[in-house]
Amino acid sequence: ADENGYIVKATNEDSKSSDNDLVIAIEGSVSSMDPANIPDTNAISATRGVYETLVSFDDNQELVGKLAESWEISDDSLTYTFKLRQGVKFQDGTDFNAAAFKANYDRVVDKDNNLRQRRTFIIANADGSETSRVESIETPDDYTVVIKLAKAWAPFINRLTQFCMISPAALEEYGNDIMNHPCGTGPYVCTEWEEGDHTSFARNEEYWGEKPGVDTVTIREVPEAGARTAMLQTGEADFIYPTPSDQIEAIKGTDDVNILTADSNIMRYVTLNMDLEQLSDVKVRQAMNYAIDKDAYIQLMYSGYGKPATSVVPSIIGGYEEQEAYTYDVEKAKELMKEAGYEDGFKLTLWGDNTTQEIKGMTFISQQLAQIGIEVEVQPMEPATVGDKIYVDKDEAEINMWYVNWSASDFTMDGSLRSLLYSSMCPPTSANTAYFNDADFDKDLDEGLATANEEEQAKYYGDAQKIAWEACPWLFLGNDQIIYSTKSYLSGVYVSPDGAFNFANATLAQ
Amino acid sequence: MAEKLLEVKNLRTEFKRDKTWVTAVNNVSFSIQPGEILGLVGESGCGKSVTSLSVMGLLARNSKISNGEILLNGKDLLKEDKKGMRKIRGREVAMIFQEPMNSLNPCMRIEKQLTEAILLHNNFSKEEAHNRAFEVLKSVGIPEPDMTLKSYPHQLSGGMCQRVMIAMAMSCEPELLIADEPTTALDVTIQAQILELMEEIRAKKNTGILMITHDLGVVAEMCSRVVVMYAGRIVEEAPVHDLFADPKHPYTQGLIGSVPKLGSGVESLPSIPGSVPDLSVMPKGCKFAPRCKYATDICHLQEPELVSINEAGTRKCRCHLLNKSGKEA
Amino acid sequence: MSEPLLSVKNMKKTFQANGGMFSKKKLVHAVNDVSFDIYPGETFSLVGESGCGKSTTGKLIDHLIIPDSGEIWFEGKEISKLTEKEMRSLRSDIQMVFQDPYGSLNPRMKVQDLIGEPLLIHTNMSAGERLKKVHELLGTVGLSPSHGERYPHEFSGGQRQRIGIARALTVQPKLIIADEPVSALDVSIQAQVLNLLQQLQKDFNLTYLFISHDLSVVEMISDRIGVMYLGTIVETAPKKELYANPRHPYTRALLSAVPIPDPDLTKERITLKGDLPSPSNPPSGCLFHTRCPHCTEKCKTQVPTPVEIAPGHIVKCHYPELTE
Amino acid sequence: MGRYLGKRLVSTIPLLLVISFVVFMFIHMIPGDPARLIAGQDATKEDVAVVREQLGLDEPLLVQYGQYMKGLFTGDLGNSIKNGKTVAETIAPRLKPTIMLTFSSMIWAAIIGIAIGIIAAVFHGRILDYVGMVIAIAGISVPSFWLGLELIQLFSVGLGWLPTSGLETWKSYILPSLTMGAGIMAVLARFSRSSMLETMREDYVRTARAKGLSESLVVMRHAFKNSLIEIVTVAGLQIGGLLSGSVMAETVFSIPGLGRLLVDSIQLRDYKVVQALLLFFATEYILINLVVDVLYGVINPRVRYE
Amino acid sequence: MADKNTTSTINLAAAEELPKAQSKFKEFVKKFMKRKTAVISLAFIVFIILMAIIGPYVVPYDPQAPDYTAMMQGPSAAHIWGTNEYGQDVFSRLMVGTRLSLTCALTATIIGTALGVVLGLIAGFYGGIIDSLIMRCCDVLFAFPDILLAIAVVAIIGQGMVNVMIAVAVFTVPSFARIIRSATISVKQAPYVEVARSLGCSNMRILFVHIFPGTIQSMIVNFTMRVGTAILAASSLSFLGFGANVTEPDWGSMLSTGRNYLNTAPHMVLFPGILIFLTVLAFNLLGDGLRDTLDPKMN
Ligand SMILES: Nc1ncnc2c1ncn2[C@@H]1O[C@H](COP(=O)(O)OP(=O)(O)OP(=O)(O)O)[C@@H](O)[C@H]1O
Ligand SMILES: Nc1ncnc2c1ncn2[C@@H]1O[C@H](COP(=O)(O)OP(=O)(O)OP(=O)(O)O)[C@@H](O)[C@H]1O
Ligand SMILES: [Mg+2]
Ligand SMILES: [Mg+2]
Repeated sequence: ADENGYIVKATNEDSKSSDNDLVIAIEGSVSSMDPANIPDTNAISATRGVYETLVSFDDNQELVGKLAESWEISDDSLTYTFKLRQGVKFQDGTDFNAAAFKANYDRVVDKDNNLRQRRTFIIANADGSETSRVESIETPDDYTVVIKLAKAWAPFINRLTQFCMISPAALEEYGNDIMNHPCGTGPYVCTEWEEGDHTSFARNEEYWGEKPGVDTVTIREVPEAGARTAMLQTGEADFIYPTPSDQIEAIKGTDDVNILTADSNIMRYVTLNMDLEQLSDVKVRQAMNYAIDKDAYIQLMYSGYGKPATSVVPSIIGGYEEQEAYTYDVEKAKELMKEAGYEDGFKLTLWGDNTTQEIKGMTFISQQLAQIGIEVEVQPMEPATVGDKIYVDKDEAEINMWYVNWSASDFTMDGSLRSLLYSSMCPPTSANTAYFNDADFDKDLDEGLATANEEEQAKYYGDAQKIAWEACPWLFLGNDQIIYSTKSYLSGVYVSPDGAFNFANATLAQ
Repeated sequence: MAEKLLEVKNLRTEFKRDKTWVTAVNNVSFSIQPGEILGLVGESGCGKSVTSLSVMGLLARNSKISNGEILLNGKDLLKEDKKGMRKIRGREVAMIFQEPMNSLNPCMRIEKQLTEAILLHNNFSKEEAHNRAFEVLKSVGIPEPDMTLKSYPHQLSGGMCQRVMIAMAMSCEPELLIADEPTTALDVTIQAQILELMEEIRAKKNTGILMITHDLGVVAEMCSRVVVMYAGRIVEEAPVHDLFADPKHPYTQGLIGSVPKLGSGVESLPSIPGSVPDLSVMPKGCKFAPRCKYATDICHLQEPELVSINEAGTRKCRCHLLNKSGKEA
Repeated sequence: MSEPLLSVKNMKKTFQANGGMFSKKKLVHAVNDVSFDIYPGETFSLVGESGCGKSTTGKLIDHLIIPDSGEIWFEGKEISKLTEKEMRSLRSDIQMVFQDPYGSLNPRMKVQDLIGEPLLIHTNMSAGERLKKVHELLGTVGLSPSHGERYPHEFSGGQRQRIGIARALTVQPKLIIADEPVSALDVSIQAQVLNLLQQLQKDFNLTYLFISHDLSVVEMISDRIGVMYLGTIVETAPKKELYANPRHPYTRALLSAVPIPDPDLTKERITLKGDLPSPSNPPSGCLFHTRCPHCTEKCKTQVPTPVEIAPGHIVKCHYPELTE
Repeated sequence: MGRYLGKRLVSTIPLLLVISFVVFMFIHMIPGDPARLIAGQDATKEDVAVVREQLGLDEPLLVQYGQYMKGLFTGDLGNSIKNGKTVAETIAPRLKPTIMLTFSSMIWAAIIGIAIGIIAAVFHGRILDYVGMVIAIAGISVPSFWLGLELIQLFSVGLGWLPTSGLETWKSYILPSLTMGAGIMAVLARFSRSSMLETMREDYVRTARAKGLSESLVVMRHAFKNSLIEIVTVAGLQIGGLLSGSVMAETVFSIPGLGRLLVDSIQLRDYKVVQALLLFFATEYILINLVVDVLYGVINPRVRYE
Repeated sequence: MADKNTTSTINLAAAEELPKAQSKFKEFVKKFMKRKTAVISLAFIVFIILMAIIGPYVVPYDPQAPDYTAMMQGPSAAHIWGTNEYGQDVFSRLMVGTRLSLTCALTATIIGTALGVVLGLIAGFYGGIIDSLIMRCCDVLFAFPDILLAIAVVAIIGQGMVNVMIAVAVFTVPSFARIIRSATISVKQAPYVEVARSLGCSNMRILFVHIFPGTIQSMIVNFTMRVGTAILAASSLSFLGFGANVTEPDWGSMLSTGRNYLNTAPHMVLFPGILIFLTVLAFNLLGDGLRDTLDPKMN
């Protein structure tokens, strides 16, 4: 890919669209249109057509104001004050204001509503009780919102990029059926949501900001990669996402198609159960990291569209610091194995999801580790089954290795590491499946969380990364890139690093 | 003698079995006059049905007629094309079969099955065809033709089905009726009814009937002349009285002898030893020789010819012993 | 006369016949109040038209089906209510020969295994002894031991029927139920088998229940005859008596309907009207009244009782004296 | 007829009850915790517990079954765990595509399959027979997803004649129905051929020929009508198999149908949706078989009347 | 002319020449050999089975050895059917994959057949309530689309070859039970079964000596066809992500993985596809051939 992210740049730059209707073909489904109850990134993407948040990430991953014109965070990282944009109207004609924010907050934290987003604001405790992160919300005037946290919590502002504003009037009318009657402040009005097939939008003519260039947008759900590619080639779709790297060759022949990449926040790795006798020795774990040809991995899995991992988190995460690479070196790996007393290797099982892509990755790992005498049995399972086997009490744990990936949708270091490596987060509590237990690391994470000061955070988080990197609780594989393809006459649609696509500014050249 | 309605000359019909052709009917000749009932008798597998199907042009696909002529009113049926044959079938020659229950389409009402042929061969309206169907059913002695027309075959008894079959065959007033074992599947009391009916039809319409059967009793009651077949060949032909009074061929003798006669009071029967030879392993000489108690060397070596054995030429027989001595065995 | 070997008393059997898809099920009265005796060494024949219940009677006696009511005494023992297990030991005394020589031999078994099967079940003979016995029997029915190695499909109909007979003979039964053993055979073969049956009866002192629809065959082989119509026996008589002096109008019609292979013999034929009534809906009164040329009002309403008009000659008719 | 239908329908109720119970137990026996799936990998044990309680999955299994049955009789099938939609809402929009697809593929498969079968039987032993049977057996031998993908390559990408996905116009039904119907077409072709060969040997066909009917009339009016009796039965059985075919076609051609919904729901352990779907399929299967039986009676007078 | 033989009226047929005694098997073989397509199919299947046995020892490449320098190459002299995404030799993998695919399909079908046959025999023979019970159970199984049943089974007991086998076996059972039941019922009505009862055979003897052999024909025929179905089912399961998908090669997973490279490396789909197609075809043709050979009416 070139510096602008083009893998393939259309040779035919002057092609024109035959209509002003944008069709986006995606792999998964838009499984929800209630922004407070979102199961996946496709739903995030789709709801962002209709709904907006106070703050959001721009295409450079910088926080910018959206429905908030400005905001301030107090030095103790406890008080957040937002100045709201004025003159914004919901699609049902009602005003957006501080009361609307409050109404949305109240809805989300109401236990009876049973919404996924509730966890952003409420912590469930082991004894069944609950603690609220937010101590109070005040609205000194119609366009000011003051939020006081009970305890400093650095990711809070990032989390607000997920908190969409729904018209309180519509909420009043439809309650939780709001998903079938979306009503926000966004650039599009949702005209139809047929889960499993398509979601359609029309331009919101009353939009407060710059109005989109296209008349309508249709998100089509096309699970088969080949079919998506075919749609792009035939012009049935203007934008397809994701484009598996295997399809690139196929698309290249079409002269009016751009294939683009973007860095992602996805971390690909294999957890190593450090409680396991063979894996308890750091030398073994390092040997395994040395034994894996990360470049070949990226080549095989992503046709080269990715980077070998350079830390425990992708570079796009705030506080990222590059670590010294475990360069592919089978000899060194063998040496380390020998030192650890495992010259003749041993056997392990590798768990993972049962998709073709995951199996391919697991197969690769097993091929690589075979070089240093570790015989890996690949055991693909349904995601639900994997979950069942992972989240068991410590003494029942059967896990050896788990081929998995992680993306922190809030782009914070804490979101990236806490549930995966914090000592108290071992299953069944959460997903520390390496059973990594390092007091210094824990301390670094806690300190980093308690401050909103970036410099301080950088210090703690840099340290944490170093500890984890050297201890090798995982096989660090890589960070793949997002690949998507568009017709050259389409502009303004892109995929952000969290995997959500953004079509607010779509324009089709006529 | 009147002119011949049907004349079969040197008919030879073969079947393909395992890539080789076997002859099921060999050099068969006979004729039928209008209003005559000719009996064709012989044991199972001797080629009676194949002969009749050859006349109808309804042989299975793995067959061919390799020799002979079949003249119907002087017209050679073997020279007719498919379309021509279709016009003749049902219209000039009709046929009824052994299993009346299976010979009617189980999914079609009797009316449809009857009118089908009527409409095909006549320029009738549906109404006329219906009336005609009603009439023929009545003429074959069905008590409630209206009910029967509306019925499906399985709702009728075997005897009724055979009446319907006869009605169907007679519906276009054919000149020749081929009845392939028309009563074998029926009970004696019903058989009696059907035979009576056929005799009636013959008398009224002067229809020539080829009556195929293996029941010598039926032959004795119905036919005026008889052709006896064995292993695909005619072994004897004679007027019915002569045949029963004085059978010439050893097979005919055996056949007549082995039938128990009602009221004869015999306790045991003479029988023909052995069984009919298989088509593909036919003996070389006289086909009956292996079972014949009179067989001599020549019988095993050379097949005898079918020759006239009386002045009038009404009797024919195929036997070496007769030829040589000129008298009966 | 001696004690009967087999005695059937008022036996009845109805079947559930499938009705149409959209209609009710029906009851078929297959055997309706049948009684007769068979004495040792004799041949008792049942004649009648198709569906009149002959085979059912045979199967009831052979305990292949269980009668609804009535008794079956065999050698002084009531056998109709025995269980299948209790019956098994009796099976060597009663054997059956079936109509269909093609279907009644298991096509997947060698002839010697077929014939030897009853021995396997009923005796403790070793395989060698069994084979010896089988060869002996093959000889008895006019086949050679080498035939034992073959499969049924390699035999002609008459030969198969011989195999069936040999099998029935293996365990030296006292009674053989022969259900239309020759009706599937060609005349020339039929004579062979009939002769064989008679020869065997002499040689082994067998008792036959001979079932047939062919009056001329029955005449040849039987000592006494029962004529069945619609599930009941309408007339029972010694052979000579029956053929010389048939008393039931049905018997007379039946006899007159048989075609005689003699063109010179012209006889008066009684043609019956109509068809056999359906056994699921039998006529009231005398079962034969719908087709009887002498039917009266009484026949339509009253069931006739059997009367013995001569020694051993029993008729079920209101007017047994009537002649044509 | 009405009585017969009534009886048959009533007798399906216990069967459905058994099926509902089996399905319920079956589904809950499958390992995998929907609460965990919803809460996400990083959720804590406590978070998961909250979700589980909200879904009512913390009750004993039999209590859950009781509630489910209660809901079933009051017409409340519960809610999907994915997005809180009611099960009815979830399933309803998926019905049409699957049913349309099932029917369109059934129809073409039946027409073509039976036609091939008849032609092959009529030309028994000749070249047309072989060609017909090769087509038929090919239909059973090709993995359906493979066929689907190759069809897309050929007709959509290569020739550009037909759309690759979706169900907007009649054109979009062509490829998926071809994919789905291929197997059934093959089975029907083979079956109608052998059934036709059998009926063509029947005596009444010979009778029809003896009447002087033309060969086409003999075949269609006499032989085919009788073969149809058996063909209908086989066709009915095939419909059950069609639904699994629909999973493939729906996946390859991006059709939002019941098959895909079921696979997705199983993977998500969306119990309520899976239960409802399986019950729906079972009912459909039973009803189709009932229709087939009735049809069988209508075609076959021997069954209809005594 | 004098009678040569007038003595006995029982005329012994012993002297009569029967057609040459032929074992049923030989006759069957003779008839079968005439069906060219079936013979070719059988030869192909034998070849495939042979590959399953000796494949691993004769193929040109180690099917497991990756070669990242030769990824997704088209057919060439070095790799006659090209290489896959790991640079493994497609030909070698397919040949070795024969073992897994065939074992899976055959075992699954055998298990399913065995169960189905026993159930079908019992249902058909005893009839009544037992029959209803068994057939209703089969109806329940039938009512679920088979692939979904398989998914459920795999979901319950996990993924892997054995489980795919069990899954495929499970949905083989009801169809076999049905077929064997109707075969049993029709054989049960054969006169020779009644004869067996009249001879005093026990139920078990009747069932296994007289009835069971009569159903073998439909069993064999359906078995061959079901093997084809099983191969397809296993690959369909792979496609949906429930396959045997382990590192060892099998046709189904090769085909379903290959579909991702339809444009760039069509040979990765083509060859497994063709091989599956041919094998299933061969089994079906063999089934057809057997049916025709075993069907007395066809001769
Ligand atoms: N389609 C056929 N293919 C091969 N052989 C046949 C065919 N039809 C008849 N044959 C053979 O031709 C011979 C004569 O058969 P045909 O049906 O004429 O006998 P038949 O005298 O009518 O006997 P039956 O009294 O049993 O009806 C038999 O050996 C039979 O096997
Ligand atoms: N298992 C059965 N179920 C229902 N009806 C039966 C059954 N067996 C016999 N029947 C009926 O009982 C009646 C008598 O049958 P049976 O077989 O005894 O007649 P048959 O005199 O032997 O006739 P045939 O000469 O045709 O053999 C027939 O109407 C028949 O349809
Ligand atoms: Mg014939
Ligand atoms: Mg009978």
